[in-house]
Amino acid sequence: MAVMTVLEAVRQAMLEEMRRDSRVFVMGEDIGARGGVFLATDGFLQEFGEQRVIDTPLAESSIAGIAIGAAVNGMRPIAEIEFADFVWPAMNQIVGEASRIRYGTNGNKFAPLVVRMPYGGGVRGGLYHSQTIDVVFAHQPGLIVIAPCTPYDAKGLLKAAIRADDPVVFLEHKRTYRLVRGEVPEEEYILPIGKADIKRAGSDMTVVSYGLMVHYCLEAARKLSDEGVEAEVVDLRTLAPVDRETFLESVRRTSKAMVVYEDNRTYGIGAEIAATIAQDAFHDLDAPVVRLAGPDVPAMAFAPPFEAEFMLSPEKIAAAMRDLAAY
Amino acid sequence: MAVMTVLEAVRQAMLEEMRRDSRVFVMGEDIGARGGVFLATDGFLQEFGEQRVIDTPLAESSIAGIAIGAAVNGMRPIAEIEFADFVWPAMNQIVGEASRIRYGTNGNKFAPLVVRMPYGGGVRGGLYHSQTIDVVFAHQPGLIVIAPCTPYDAKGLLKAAIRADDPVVFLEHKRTYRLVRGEVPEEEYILPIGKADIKRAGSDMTVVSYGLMVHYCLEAARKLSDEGVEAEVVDLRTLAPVDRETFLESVRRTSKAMVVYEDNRTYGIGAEIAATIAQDAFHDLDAPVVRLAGPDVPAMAFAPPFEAEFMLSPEKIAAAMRDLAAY
Amino acid sequence: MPPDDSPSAATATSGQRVRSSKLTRPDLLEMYRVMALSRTLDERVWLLNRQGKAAIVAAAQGHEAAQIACVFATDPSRDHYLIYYRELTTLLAVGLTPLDLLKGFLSKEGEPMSGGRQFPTHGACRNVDLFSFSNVVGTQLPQAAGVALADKMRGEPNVTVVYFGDGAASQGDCHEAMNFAGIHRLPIIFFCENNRYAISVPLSKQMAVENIAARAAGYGFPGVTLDGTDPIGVYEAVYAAAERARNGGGPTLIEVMVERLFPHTSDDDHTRYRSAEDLRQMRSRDPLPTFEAQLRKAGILDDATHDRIWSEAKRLVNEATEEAEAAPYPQVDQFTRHVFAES
Amino acid sequence: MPPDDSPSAATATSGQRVRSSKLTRPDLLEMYRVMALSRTLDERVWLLNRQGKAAIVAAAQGHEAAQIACVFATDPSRDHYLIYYRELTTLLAVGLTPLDLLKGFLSKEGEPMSGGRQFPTHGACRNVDLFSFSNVVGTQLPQAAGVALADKMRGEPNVTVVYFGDGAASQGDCHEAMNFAGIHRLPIIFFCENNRYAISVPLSKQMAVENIAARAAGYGFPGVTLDGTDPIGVYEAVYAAAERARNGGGPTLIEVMVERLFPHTSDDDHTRYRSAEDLRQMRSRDPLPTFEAQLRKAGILDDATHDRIWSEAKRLVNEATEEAEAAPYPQVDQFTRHVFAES
Ligand SMILES: Cc1ncc(C[n+]2csc(CCOP(=O)(O)OP(=O)(O)O)c2C)c(N)n1
Ligand SMILES: Cc1ncc(C[n+]2csc(CCOP(=O)(O)OP(=O)(O)O)c2C)c(N)n1
Ligand SMILES: [Mg+2]
Ligand SMILES: [Mg+2]
Repeated sequence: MAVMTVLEAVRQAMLEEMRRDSRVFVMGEDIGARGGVFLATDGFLQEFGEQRVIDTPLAESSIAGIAIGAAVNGMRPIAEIEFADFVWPAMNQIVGEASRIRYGTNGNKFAPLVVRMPYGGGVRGGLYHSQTIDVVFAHQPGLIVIAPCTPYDAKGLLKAAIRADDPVVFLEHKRTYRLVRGEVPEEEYILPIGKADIKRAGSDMTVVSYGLMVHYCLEAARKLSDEGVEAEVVDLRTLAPVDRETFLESVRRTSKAMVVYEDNRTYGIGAEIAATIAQDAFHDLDAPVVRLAGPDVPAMAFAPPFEAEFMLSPEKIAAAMRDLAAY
Repeated sequence: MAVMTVLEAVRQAMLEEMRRDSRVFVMGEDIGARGGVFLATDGFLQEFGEQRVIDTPLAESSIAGIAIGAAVNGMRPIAEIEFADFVWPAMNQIVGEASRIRYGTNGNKFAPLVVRMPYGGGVRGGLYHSQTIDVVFAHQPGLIVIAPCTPYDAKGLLKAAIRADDPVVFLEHKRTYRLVRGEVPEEEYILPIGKADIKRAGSDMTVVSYGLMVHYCLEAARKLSDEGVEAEVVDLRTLAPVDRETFLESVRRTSKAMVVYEDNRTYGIGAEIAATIAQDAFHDLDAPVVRLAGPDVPAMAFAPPFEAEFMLSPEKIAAAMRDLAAY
Repeated sequence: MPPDDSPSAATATSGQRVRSSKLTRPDLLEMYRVMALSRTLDERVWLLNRQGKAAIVAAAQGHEAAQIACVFATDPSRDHYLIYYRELTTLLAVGLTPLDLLKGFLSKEGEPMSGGRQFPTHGACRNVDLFSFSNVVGTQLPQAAGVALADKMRGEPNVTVVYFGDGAASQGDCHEAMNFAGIHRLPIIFFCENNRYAISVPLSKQMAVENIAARAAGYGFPGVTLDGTDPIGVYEAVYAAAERARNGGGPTLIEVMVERLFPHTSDDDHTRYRSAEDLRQMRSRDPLPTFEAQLRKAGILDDATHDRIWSEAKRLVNEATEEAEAAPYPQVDQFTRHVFAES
Repeated sequence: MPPDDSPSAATATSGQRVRSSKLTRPDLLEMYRVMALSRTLDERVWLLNRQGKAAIVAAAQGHEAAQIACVFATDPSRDHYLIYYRELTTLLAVGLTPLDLLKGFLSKEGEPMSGGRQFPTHGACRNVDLFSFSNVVGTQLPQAAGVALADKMRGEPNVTVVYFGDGAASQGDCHEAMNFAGIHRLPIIFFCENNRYAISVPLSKQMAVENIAARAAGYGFPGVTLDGTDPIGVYEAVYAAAERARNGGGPTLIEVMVERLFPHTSDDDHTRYRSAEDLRQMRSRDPLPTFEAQLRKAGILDDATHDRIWSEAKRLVNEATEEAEAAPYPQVDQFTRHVFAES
């Protein structure tokens, strides 16, 4: 096993797939000589050349649209959006088009593209380099939406995404890029899309999360464990199609549920999870499903106190867990 | 009281506001000589001239962006997106920009624009003229999102939207345009933004909905009434900021709740409503919150059997009400 | 008009071409036949709309000459067509039958492009690489650049033709697509059917310049404006552009000036926004009588052939109408299929 | 360079103008002073970044001459400026102080543009109509068209200047904004600071043409490419464009060729993608020494004045740094305010 960061896992997944399959190529802003602003494609230009490592103009709608066209015509494009905050101009192509190609052609055509994007806060990114943009993708049937949080998951799921015959939005939390390290097998592996993962077993409550927040939940769970409360932490990993069985099964065992997400609270990812639990595990619940999320302000602000106030933290999560345990 | 359609109410609201305030103007595709594809601005060009009735090029991102700029510079633009399905190219300007201008300038600037758009299915619109696009707006703090369902509400809320000092997305269900008629006072009135409305009182269950589905819920409620079940029907009217108090108060009385929405089910508007009820009225609930919504297919398909299968109907809603009543 | 039975093979440098740089007399007759079939079918679907049977129709009438020329100058057996929604002639030219299309207009079982899920003429063909995924104007342009890019990456000398209107040219996607195509010298033809209106919005409110072709200079490739009622002129320009594209010469913007002889769609009433004078002028630019006169003058078309072509078109459309009307709607259980890959 | 103490009032046809078509000697000295202040401040904030105090910096070094000229040729008391993120000189020129800006870089209480919510130099000014709402490149262009449209609707002869880079020119929003501005002959100046790079992407991968100004023809208004290290040339072009805009003549695209003397931002390392030769050439196009030499040659700047300007700049920046560093962060309770109108 090698120990590596999330960023390195992402890089290796692409590298391996590009070596394996000549249809796979990368495109996006600054991914060539620069190796990407986060260096996810560092060295790619040297290895694969300008044909398969395309520095695009600054035009996100076309990045997505061109990737769609190339995918429909037999290639396996991996398009990078430099920051998730800048994906909005491409929403029409991703949410409006890519998601409906298979359906709208009755299966005559399909678009196996991957759109990767770094997202999330806690990096002093201010309003436009901190956004969590996920529910808009996850709400659109026909799109697969993946948001891994460990190097192992990132590599195995990105490889699966590249091989998938459907459009995939692949969300990489910026803060995990260099912060989170973990073991990754030397040999090739692929993880299944659409399967949540129990990152920590526990019997007192179920905490459902994804992305950076999983790590915060795990940290909070360790604190609570010292206090005698064992929280089970479920990492959704795939946001759409979402794996309801795993977290429902967990809640049926623990009888208490909490959903933790970084994004603005209202109409966010956690609403669906909470509503599902409240509906399908209604009789198992000993307490209302708790939702912990970002506040309903337009985005994460830049000054350190603002950012700290917006972001959840292991402490805030631990406090909520304590309350739920005591309910 | 005059009896009129939703479409006529929308038209009159704009007409009155344009007569009242010279800062108000309309812009969009085909709104001039054509009077709009639905005729919402019929006669406006003749009355107000080309300066205040601007036929724009076919370019939605700029329609929204220009409206933002004009609003910031003292005007009150009403931008029409011809069909909600075509708003995706403008998402960056509406969701990414308009919503954050006040916040991102610490209140130094604000953007009082209204973006109107016809949405919704049941009109043989196929994949790209039937979409319900609302959660992406409603999830973004800083945007007001209104979705009226009667002529009275449409007029009073559109006038309020035009006068509001914040960006408003105003969603008009196409199927209600000519189908739904109702009384509208002769004298001027304004309705409060952010207030849900109990469209039918009842004690056996609370049904929360908005748009065309409110009418279907009312029809279903009438059927159920014949069977001795009285459903209370709450029309959200404003999707964001959403009025939680009204439906929570209702659920606390009725102890049973159902949320009905036309859009794809997963991660839709109803998830937030159901999650809120399940959390904040947990101890009042005698049954799990029921969600009735569109299926998770990429969009409403064109052939009549497909469309009928996608759309909810008074019959489908009545059946679900019956089950909930029997729970 | 130089009709010629002996194609000069010299310019057909790459791969299998259906036709040469000069149209033969049979080619010209075949073009006329498809145009007549398109016109006949178009009139029929408009009628079916008025009878309440076809929910929506966007007539291609007025665009036939340009559309047939563009397909004839390219190769449906290997080229790619990202079409617009006003492309009845294009669809017939690449090989769809009146029955295929009528099933689309009536959304009946067996409709080949989307299984009845989409508006008529939307979806994708199975045998020809022709598609139109969405109704969202402009999205096809970057997608076409991507299609062409894939061919270029694999070294396949195919051409991508992307169709759009004068209105579509205003979309940001149009700019982004042309810019990218210019940078990468993609094998693509931007085929703009300029009919001077986007629904009701006239050119003067769509752009401050006379011609969309003027934009090509800003993207580093040639742009031309042609009379779209002249199928031979359009054929030659598209043929040359396709050859250049196949040989690494990059994109061309071809703008054809055509008339939209009918309202935007069956939901529109163009008398609300077009003057009587404008409508009169428009009618004078119907490509069918013009081309017919040309063919007659050149001795290619006589009364007998003319009548045979039109009566055959009518027969085909009649039979197809009958069959399509009799066909059932698609099975409702089909509608949850093809959301994701079926494994 | 024709410095002149007596402005010709003839061309100032509309409203209150700060300056005339010809720059006076005091104007030129003042331009130099602001450029020196900008350079000094820029160096300071880069240092503060390296000290871990300023989270992010996008240096304006190399763009100073073009930026100062553009503000001097317009009227901050009434014109509108939709700026880009590399606009330190522009911000100083319209009246922000080094302290205002340093508070932005350190996100301290009292920061005037966004209250510390946004990246440095983003937000909006209170006294001047200058703003930069977002980091999403390109969005400012249609917004600027809207700002100009509002003035035009009210008949107010103000000019809107919208700033963007060579990278931003590729965005769909750029096309849509220029197209609309052309159609409506809006009083707007599209001010493109072309520094040949968008982060690491060079012009050759951004567009297939030499100059962005070439696009203006496709929108029906003039476009010019200027040497952006020459403040007098830029001044004259912007002045003329502004006059034309005020008098109903419509938009102008002014492209200034400048150098980005530093990496894209403090997070970037341009040696990864720029050759040694390219970096050497870039350094030779620093506008400060060039302008200084011009002023000295014209007898406008002598050693004493030069030293006074630079030591004064240093003093101002030192004082402001001290004050900004000492200032507290904004109060956390501020952060839920201004989501909606506060009634
Ligand atoms: C993005 C988008 N905006 C608006 C529409 C509605 N619409 C459909 S066709 C059309 C006009 C298109 O005009 P043009 O490109 O000139 O094509 P034509 O119909 O004249 O052939 C409009 C505005 C749409 N389909 N997509
Ligand atoms: C829509 C969008 N995409 C990507 C980015 C990331 N980004 C920030 S600046 C920049 C390059 C801009 O280049 P240019 O317009 O030439 O301006 P310059 O930095 O050279 O002054 C990029 C790609 C962004 N901010 N917004
Ligand atoms: Mg047209
Ligand atoms: Mg640049």
